[in-house]
Amino acid sequence: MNSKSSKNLILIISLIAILACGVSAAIKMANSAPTYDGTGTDVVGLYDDPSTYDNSGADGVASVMVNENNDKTAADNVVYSVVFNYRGYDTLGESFILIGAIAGTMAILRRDKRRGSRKIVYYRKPADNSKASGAVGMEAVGDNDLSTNQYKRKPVIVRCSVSFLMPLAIVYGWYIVIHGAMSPGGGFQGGVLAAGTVLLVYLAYGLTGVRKAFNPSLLHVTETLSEMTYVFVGLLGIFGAMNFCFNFVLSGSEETAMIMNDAVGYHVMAGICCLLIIMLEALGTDEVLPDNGSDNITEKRKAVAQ
Amino acid sequence: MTQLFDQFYNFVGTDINHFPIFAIVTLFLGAFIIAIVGKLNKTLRNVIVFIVTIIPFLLMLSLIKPIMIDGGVINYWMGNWAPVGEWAIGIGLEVDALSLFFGLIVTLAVFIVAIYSFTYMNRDSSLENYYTLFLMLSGALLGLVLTGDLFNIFVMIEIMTMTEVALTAFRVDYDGALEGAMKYMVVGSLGSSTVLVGIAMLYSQLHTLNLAQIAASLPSHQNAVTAAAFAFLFIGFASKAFLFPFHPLEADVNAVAPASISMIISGVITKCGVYAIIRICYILFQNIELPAVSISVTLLGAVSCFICVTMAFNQHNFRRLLAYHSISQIGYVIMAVGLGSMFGLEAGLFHAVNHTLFKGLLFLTAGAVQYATGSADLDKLGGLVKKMPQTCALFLIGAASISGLPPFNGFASKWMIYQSVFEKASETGNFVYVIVVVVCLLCSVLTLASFIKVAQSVFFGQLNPEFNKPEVHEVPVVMQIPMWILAGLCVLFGVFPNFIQKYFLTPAATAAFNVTNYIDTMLGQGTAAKAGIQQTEIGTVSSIGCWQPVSWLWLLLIITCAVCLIAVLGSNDNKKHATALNAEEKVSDLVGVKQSGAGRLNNVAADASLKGVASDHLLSDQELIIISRDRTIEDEVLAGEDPKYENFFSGEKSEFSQVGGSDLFWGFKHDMRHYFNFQKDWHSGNVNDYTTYGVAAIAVTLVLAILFL
Amino acid sequence: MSGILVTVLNTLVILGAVVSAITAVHSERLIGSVLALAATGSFVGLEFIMLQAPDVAIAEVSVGAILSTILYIIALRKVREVNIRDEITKEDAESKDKSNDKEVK
Amino acid sequence: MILVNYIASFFLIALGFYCMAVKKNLIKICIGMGIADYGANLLIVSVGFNPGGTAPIFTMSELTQASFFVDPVPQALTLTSIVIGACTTAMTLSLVIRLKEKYGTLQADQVRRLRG
Repeated sequence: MNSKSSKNLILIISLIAILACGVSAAIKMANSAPTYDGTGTDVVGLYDDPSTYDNSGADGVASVMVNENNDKTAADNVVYSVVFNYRGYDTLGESFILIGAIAGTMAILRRDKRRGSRKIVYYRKPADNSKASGAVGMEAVGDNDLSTNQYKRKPVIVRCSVSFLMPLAIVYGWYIVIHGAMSPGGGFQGGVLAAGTVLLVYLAYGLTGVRKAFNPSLLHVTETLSEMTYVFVGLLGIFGAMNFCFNFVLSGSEETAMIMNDAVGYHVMAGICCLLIIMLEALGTDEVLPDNGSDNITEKRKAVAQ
Repeated sequence: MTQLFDQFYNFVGTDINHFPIFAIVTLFLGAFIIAIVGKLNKTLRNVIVFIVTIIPFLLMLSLIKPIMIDGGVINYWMGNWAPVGEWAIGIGLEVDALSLFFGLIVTLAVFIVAIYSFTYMNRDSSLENYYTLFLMLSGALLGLVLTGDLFNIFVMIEIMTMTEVALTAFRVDYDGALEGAMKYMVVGSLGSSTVLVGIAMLYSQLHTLNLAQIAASLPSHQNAVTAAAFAFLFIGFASKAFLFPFHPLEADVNAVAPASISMIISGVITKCGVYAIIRICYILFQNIELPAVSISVTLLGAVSCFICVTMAFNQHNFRRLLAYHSISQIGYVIMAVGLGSMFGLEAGLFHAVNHTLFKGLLFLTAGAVQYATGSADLDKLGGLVKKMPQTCALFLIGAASISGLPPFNGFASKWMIYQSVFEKASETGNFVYVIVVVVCLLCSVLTLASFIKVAQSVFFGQLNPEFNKPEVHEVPVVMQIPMWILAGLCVLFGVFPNFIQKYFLTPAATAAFNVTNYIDTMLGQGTAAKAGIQQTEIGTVSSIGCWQPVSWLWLLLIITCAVCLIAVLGSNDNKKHATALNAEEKVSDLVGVKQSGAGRLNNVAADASLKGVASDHLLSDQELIIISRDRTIEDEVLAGEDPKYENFFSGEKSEFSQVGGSDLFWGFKHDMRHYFNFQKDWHSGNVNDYTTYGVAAIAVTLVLAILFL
Repeated sequence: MSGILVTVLNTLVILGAVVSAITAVHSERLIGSVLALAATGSFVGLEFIMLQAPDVAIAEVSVGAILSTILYIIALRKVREVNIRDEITKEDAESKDKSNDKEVK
Repeated sequence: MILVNYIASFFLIALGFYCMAVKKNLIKICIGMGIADYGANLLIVSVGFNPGGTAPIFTMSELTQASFFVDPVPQALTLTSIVIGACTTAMTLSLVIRLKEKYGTLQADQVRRLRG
């Protein structure tokens, strides 16, 4: 038996074993008690009078968190307070991952100067930047007919609707960020939605528009600054003779978690904008497709798809 | 001096609890500051990196007294979310002696690498990204060893994986950098997914994420789900330590990453995997005492050790060779950790720190060689001792340490490992441990052999004319300082092992066994007793394991003197005799013209003596001509494309080894060619295959865990 | 009654996720795979709403179904462009590679 | 109801592993990583679910005396895991872009200059 078929055999046997073990564990897990059995908790009572809670019958960390939520934090959304209060340190780590991913993507996709200067040739140079051309529709990727894949001006209806939608997208994203404390949402989800503006600009005005509208290095710096704000808010707890990430402002609906939430919201928005711009720049650093290149594209695509 | 210390600790008071989080946050803040100002000024950037790497090291050093010597445990609840009742709702940092031991390793290595990077990386572009990623990697490593929360471990592992991939691919123009990064990304994400699944399964049974609380409630909740969770967590962390089925990755990653990052990967990241394995086996699940777990872990270590040391034998790239040796040494550590005895754990920890020192030293010398010559190919290098004498001396110290020669640290820890395996074998009477001892000794010999080969082909022998240029010279002093620090530590740790054992190893190993103390410090006194966890008997360490370095040193000196004396006195006769012997071999091998590669090097010397031997053997001149002709034919064969010499493999296809010539152990390898060809099939360099091995490892561990736990 | 309905709905959503995941693995064309992956993300997001996790559902849909799909599409576009350019200047690229080999540090 | 979720999530994880181990195309491998990630996320959220519970938000819906919450902790963990998944995807795709430039192919068995 050669090594290739034995490798396949090993793979199939292992996958079956993993599935079998997984299913047996799943049956066991489905029969065990839920991680948080909240049937005994009076949530209405907790909401009306936050200080009346009883932790003696707790059956998990979640039980304690729900009981203490209204008393010790200012948020109505328990997930929000878990993310920013009880486990704020994890959220910090999560943001570090985003910064790491951006720095890593920048490092991987960088073009050194000695490898030849970057040449960007546009098919048709825009006479006026406000009517910038050079847009490539996203849908062109899935489109078989590449004769449409010319750098031509986007229809006016797209540009108009994007100008209409863009403020809406930003406002909606920030609405979700700021209302995270009382409705589903929070820094991360809203930040991603607000970062969609880059794509809107790209759809309507192409890479030129994106370059005009956004400054990636500024975005990177400000996102790092917002992350430092998070860390400093955490460190303030230490200087208040308490521990890291301590919630030292707590009155009514105000708490440090709000600052952290906004910092994470801005951080995620700027970070994902930055990520998208880096990827789009990688797309645009090349020369425009030659016209005669469209013949062998279909073959090439067949080769790309396995 | 002690007064000064007392004053310091009095001044700090209970604020010492903040030190671990300060150490972690300093590194991360440094990364942010570099991201902002790194582009502006080179000097400013280096100063910031220096400051933010030395501060955590000093903080960790200052924690030695309260934790290592006084035996305390720092517990620190983020945001003052102290446990309510018995439920730990917040994230806690939990610094016991074991964590601090690994924290010291991490911070020391990071500090040394930071100094080394200042010069080593100065030819690259976009360095602010390099330092950002590097500092984030170090912060994640420190956070991983100091944390007390299972999910936080996962987050830190993910930061580690992400930054490590980016740093591996940092030199994008370098051949294979992207490929190594891609392989690590794929298989690393496999490991991360398994860790996540394990965490989810544990949470579904225990309803908590705090390590101490899991340790308290696990013994009463053992079932199939926790067994499966153990398997998932174990294999996830094993993939981070690059144990047996994951070992090709380390070679791929280390061969292409910048040498400074190679030191971090092989010296620290693997240690973090070992740390996590110790954590889950000794404290979380407390199942290392079970024979099934103990034997499996020990065997895993032995298998990693053996396979990697034989794989290293074939390598023709300096750094790939070092990478395989790295896993081989990690195999030793895991072997000792799997014994589950106090002495075994001490030995494993000692070897872990020694491995960081000597493997760091070797990687840095490899980086220095690459910095000076631009090549890491063992076949191209040679004779560099004339050009880089200091680097050669440093390399010899590292090689002596890793091969376990007496006055250096490798010998001390390997001795302890043998001793502990012997003890375990005599205690249990299990035959497996006897095999493990044999494998251990064999691997040690093979390690020595392959380092002799490296020394011969890099630093001694003929100087490649390509490198006989004035540009090839000793590396700058900034790169030498960190190497000398590491070399000094290698010698120090080897000469004073008893000191290290008393102040570092015994507290760390005791902490790993002292589960009740760990739980009680975090969750309040009496929690462990309520959960039904007994104080485990902490075995006393018998003194046979502690060797007497001074007497060994004397012995070594005497032997060295004797050898030198003999060499000086009988040098002429000796030399003639040796070459004569060599020639004699050749003549006797005349029938089946099979000449060892090593012998070919001596051809020039042998020619002179050949006539003499030939006359001894009463060979006519004609036959002598035949010999010479055969030799020339053979030389052509060696230089040409004889498939016989392509049995062995390493690195890229373009660098396929033409075995022969410079390889000292060609004959040995040729005899073992079936084994090596088998290994060649399985180490195919295809990422799909590596994923397959990972999946198979998960399946095997799962089945074993569900059957035996 | 509503319990059965919820169970059936839940099973349907789960089935949708599984089927689209299988499609993503086995699709012939990469763009089809990517879109099937987006569908998987949407189904998993829907399942999160069934599991009473609206926070996660927002994140999953915005990331799994939108952000990563866009990243994939950008990468696919880029990969195809490189493909064509490589063919034009293949010799050029080879010589570049060789020079890279030499300037190894 | 929960059993279906558990089995489906294990199936998704195994499917992702299968995709990573069998498919030669690097983008397919990346897709496999994404599928395994979805499986793990589904598993965590399902662990925290309690049949009949409502979302753990005090102001979201009309809460009555009889209503109770599902577990909020796994949901918070999943949020973190989703971010990590997105970052992994971005990194892998940028690697794929550069690999394609360098090696001129996306086949995993041709991208293997490092071996042995």
